[in-house]
Amino acid sequence: MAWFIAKRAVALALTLVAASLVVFGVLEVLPGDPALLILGVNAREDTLAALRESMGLDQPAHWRYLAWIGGLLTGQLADSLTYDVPVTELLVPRIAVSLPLALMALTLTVALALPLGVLAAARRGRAADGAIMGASQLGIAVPNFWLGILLILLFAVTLRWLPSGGFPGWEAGVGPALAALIMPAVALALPQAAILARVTRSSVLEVLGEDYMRTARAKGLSQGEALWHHGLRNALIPVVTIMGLQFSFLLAGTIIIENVFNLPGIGRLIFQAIGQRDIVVVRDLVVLLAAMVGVVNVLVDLSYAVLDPRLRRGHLRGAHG
Amino acid sequence: MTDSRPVLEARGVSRAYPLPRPHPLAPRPVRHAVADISLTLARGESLGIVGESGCGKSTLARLLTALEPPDAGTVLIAGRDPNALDKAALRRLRRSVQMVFQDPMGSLDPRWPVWRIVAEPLVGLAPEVARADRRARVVEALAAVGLGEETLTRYPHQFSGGQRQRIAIARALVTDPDIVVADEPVSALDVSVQAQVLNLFLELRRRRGLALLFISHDLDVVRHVTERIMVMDRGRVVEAGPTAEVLARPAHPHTAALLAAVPRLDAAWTGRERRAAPGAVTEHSPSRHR
Amino acid sequence: MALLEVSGLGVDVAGLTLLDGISLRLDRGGSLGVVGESGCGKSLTALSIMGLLPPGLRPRGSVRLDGADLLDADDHALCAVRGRRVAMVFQEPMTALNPVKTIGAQVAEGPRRHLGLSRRAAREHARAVLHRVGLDPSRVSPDQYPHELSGGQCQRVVIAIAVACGPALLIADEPTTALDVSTQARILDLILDLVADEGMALLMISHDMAVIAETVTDMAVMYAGHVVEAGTCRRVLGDPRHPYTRGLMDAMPRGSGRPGEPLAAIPGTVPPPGAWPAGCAFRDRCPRADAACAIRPPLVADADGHAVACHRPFGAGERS
Amino acid sequence: MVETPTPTAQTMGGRRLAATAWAGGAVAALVLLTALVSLVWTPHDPAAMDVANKLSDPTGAHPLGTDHFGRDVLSRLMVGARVSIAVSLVAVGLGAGIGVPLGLLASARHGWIDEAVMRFNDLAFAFPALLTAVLITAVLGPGAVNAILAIGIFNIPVFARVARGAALSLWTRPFIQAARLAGRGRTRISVEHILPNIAGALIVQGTIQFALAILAEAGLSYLGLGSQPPEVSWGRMLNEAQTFLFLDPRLAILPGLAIVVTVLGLNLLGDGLRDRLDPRLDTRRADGGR
Repeated sequence: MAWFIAKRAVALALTLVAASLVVFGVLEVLPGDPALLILGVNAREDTLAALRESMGLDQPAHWRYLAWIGGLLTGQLADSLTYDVPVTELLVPRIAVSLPLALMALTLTVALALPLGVLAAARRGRAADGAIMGASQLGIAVPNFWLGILLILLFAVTLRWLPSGGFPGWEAGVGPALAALIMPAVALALPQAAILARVTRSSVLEVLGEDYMRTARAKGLSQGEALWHHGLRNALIPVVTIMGLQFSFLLAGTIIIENVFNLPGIGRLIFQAIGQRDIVVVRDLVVLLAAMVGVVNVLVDLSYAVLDPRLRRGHLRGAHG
Repeated sequence: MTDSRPVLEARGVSRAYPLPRPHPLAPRPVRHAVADISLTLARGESLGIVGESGCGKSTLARLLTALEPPDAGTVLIAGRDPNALDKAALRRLRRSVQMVFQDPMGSLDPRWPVWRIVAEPLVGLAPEVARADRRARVVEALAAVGLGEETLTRYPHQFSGGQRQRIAIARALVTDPDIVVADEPVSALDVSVQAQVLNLFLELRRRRGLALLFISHDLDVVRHVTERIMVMDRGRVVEAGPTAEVLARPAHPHTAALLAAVPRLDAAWTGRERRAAPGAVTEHSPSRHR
Repeated sequence: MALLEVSGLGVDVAGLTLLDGISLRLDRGGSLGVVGESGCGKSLTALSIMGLLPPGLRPRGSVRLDGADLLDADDHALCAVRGRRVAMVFQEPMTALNPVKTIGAQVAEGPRRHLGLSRRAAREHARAVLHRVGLDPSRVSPDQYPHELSGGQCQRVVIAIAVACGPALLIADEPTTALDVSTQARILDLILDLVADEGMALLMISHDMAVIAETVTDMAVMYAGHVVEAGTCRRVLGDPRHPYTRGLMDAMPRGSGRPGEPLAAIPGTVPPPGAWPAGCAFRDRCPRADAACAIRPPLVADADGHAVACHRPFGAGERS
Repeated sequence: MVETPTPTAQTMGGRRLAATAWAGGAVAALVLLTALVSLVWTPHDPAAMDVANKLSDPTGAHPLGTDHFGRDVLSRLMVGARVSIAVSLVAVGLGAGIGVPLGLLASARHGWIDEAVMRFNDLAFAFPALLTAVLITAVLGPGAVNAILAIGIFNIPVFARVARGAALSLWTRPFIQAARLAGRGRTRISVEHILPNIAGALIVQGTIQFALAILAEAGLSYLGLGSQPPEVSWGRMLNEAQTFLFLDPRLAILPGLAIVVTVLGLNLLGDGLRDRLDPRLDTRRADGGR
């Protein structure tokens, strides 16, 4: 088991290094001079040179890369070009928005999709199955930002139950903060729940056709008992894979949703930073997002080992006849 | 060219497959699928290879048809080592050895019509054969397995298991090979269809002087179709000789155990005493179930 | 009263008949074999008895176990019978076991439900049953998973699951088809020992007549969804009356005379459901067919109980 | 035994699905037609402003009313279809054109090429798809061409993974071994045998990726990174409509509906194709394995 984790951790580290190299490389190629950006077009050449020198822009590329990685690992991130404060300061309040939003969306997705997917499979071909699959077909086709706009139209503009956007901050109390996050979370979650429900349904259907389910029925278990005791755990394995992928879709989704609801989160920050060519913020955030996705993927792999003993205990039977 | 040299020969061939490491530091364990096997097959002769699943008979077939190189020893097809030849020479050599597989569902490309399936060996190995002649050769090969021209434009899913196996045999015949290697060709077929395909093999050997390497786990099928037999167990040859003799008076305990384990039809009237197979074939380490 | 009485059993799906007019009898402790090629409906017969037909397949006729008709029973009643009174062993040992549960847990499940054992008592019971089927706990622990066992060992676990609650009837559907010949011999021995020791009735289903000859006393031959011949193995195999039974035996390499000679293969192929010829389904492939065969021949038994469904069966002792 | 698969209720459901597939196909075709028509004709000039009667409700002249600059909404929606479909089609074509050969190559050549493709995939999947798109369009500047590149790039690993997965399972099939024995090289086998047999899976994945691409293009346009004015795109129509949500919600609803209808049509088409092109071949283990 330990070997299993070690292998996954090394793979994650390698992927992150590769990701950081790619991001660094892409931003190096970026046209435009950060110093010019900060001091404006009509700054004098010597002040520009001094600024570049202080930011170490004149150092060779590999030095700057190592310095950047050093900073990342030790937590001292460079100053943002636009706000002239360390990126960490920009980051912390925004994580307090984006992370709860992503977690709320993921919980909503799973809470909606799993029961509906299993129900649709158990009632295959009947009304419940048709309705759930129809709704999920629609859910997949709806762009999350349009859903956000519709939610604003309904709950904020017409019914005035919820704020139409913005974020009061956690200091203003959990209630108002959550109220500001509900609609964005729903907008993010519904399309993902539609996808997860379909995956769950097809996974359960496949499991229902397996021989060991027939063995369970032959033992005297009812359809429901066989599904509960034998089916669900086997059906979960492919579902967990999709959940891992969906977490990265959710993160990406925050970029747009935080724009629709103008929430001060990571998504909005990275969008603005890209717009303003603030390569320092962009670099750090992209690697942070990639790290979050990477960690989730490792967690998904670990849950495989928990769910499926064949991975834990290795494979005694060789494949060659 | 009447040639007394054997059409197929193996000299001390071995092949092993690496197994997953039980834990990271352990040396990588290895499974010896084929260990130091030698055999010769004369022109027009038939050799049966018998053994339980996991004994290495399919691996041996892959070595003899140069689908895989051996780790040690040499294979000689018509006296030449396929693994030592360049691409073009190997292609010419492959005309003399073709193969028939076990699974009728997987033997034919579901997206190809029959004429293209049977013609493929000609396209790949005998490009000099003109397109018109190619069609004639395909029709002739299909006729040899009892299938008419109407099958040419049909697709595999339109045929039964037995018919598909005939098409696979026609494909193996189209380059007029010296040897056909048949890996469990009838195991997936019902008894009545099995008999039809076995009769076809007997007829082809008689009419075309074809050398046949017949691989199976079914002793009775091998007894019926082959003149010489080789019994394998865990990668090694435990006994070899004329089929009738070996199966009548087995010298090696493994062969005896295999024979004793085969259920017999006359058990119905020779009394019920269920002869428990003697303990010779022990339940060795979890066998590699195919 | 017979333990199992199947009469007029048929199975249809969306207008297609897969099985028709199957009648079988099995007394307490008796044994019956059903032999036939793929698609003849032998597995469907077993699944109909267990009430485990795939969705969409409609059974008709009656299947009486201890006098009660299982086809009329509701699911709750069937669940009480399955595993407790009638159990089943399947063909593919590798896929018949749940890959993510230990073998001990899978054997203990039946006893917990039917015998009302506590979790601990059920585990002990499972350990004993696994030992009884030849899996010595010191060598093969009940806490192991199916992927760690060989094909033969997995089939022993499937058998343990079936006999854990001491059923009156054991149905074995091609139990050794996926195994090597030496493993097959040991598994057949195990089934016969268990059936004898526990006094169970055995319904053995196979495509291999020799397996039937070795394991049961009475047998039935099926072709295209019908029983074409039935009786004791001694009579049906010793003196087959139906042209199909005889054709099958002549086509088997072990049964024929000299190696190297062509086998008496039955021409043509088995007609798929929906394409069965009117009357006798074997008509188009039968060397003795004539006009009378346009009407389906009934299954008629002679004085010794040797039944055949043919207008022109082979006479007693007649050579083919 | 080659068990003849008994028809079950599952296969019976096939026809019902086909109906929704036809509906999906029809919707998708309608949108495509609208896009093509908009090349030559639209009810009004989509850019013509008529500030006098801006934000007007549907009238005879403007069946879907006008936007905040008095421009005809129907015309803009028609032109928006063109951009949305063009960007998605080219992006998916790019993704498939590069991804599929990569996947086939990886499955044909084990060893470092396979490893390299898989590592590239892991890297590509490390970045959330939209983030890559935003990054690329920002670096290269907004615009339809860059949106195509951005969406295309994160389609490459998807097609590579699907192609590799489907191809890997085919390489062990007997009809591929037979092709190797017939002297056909890996590349020729990949093109003539593997590709036709995975075409079904690729087409199904294609329709799904097409639908996702439309959503991605709309997202990028909403963020102002897609096609720039005067070009029209559904995404940017939504962005502009949001500021007038209080005054005239209609402007926000219509473009969204257009996206949903198009994507829904494509997904239904994809489901229908999946059953017809890529039926789960009932390759239940056919070998008796005795």
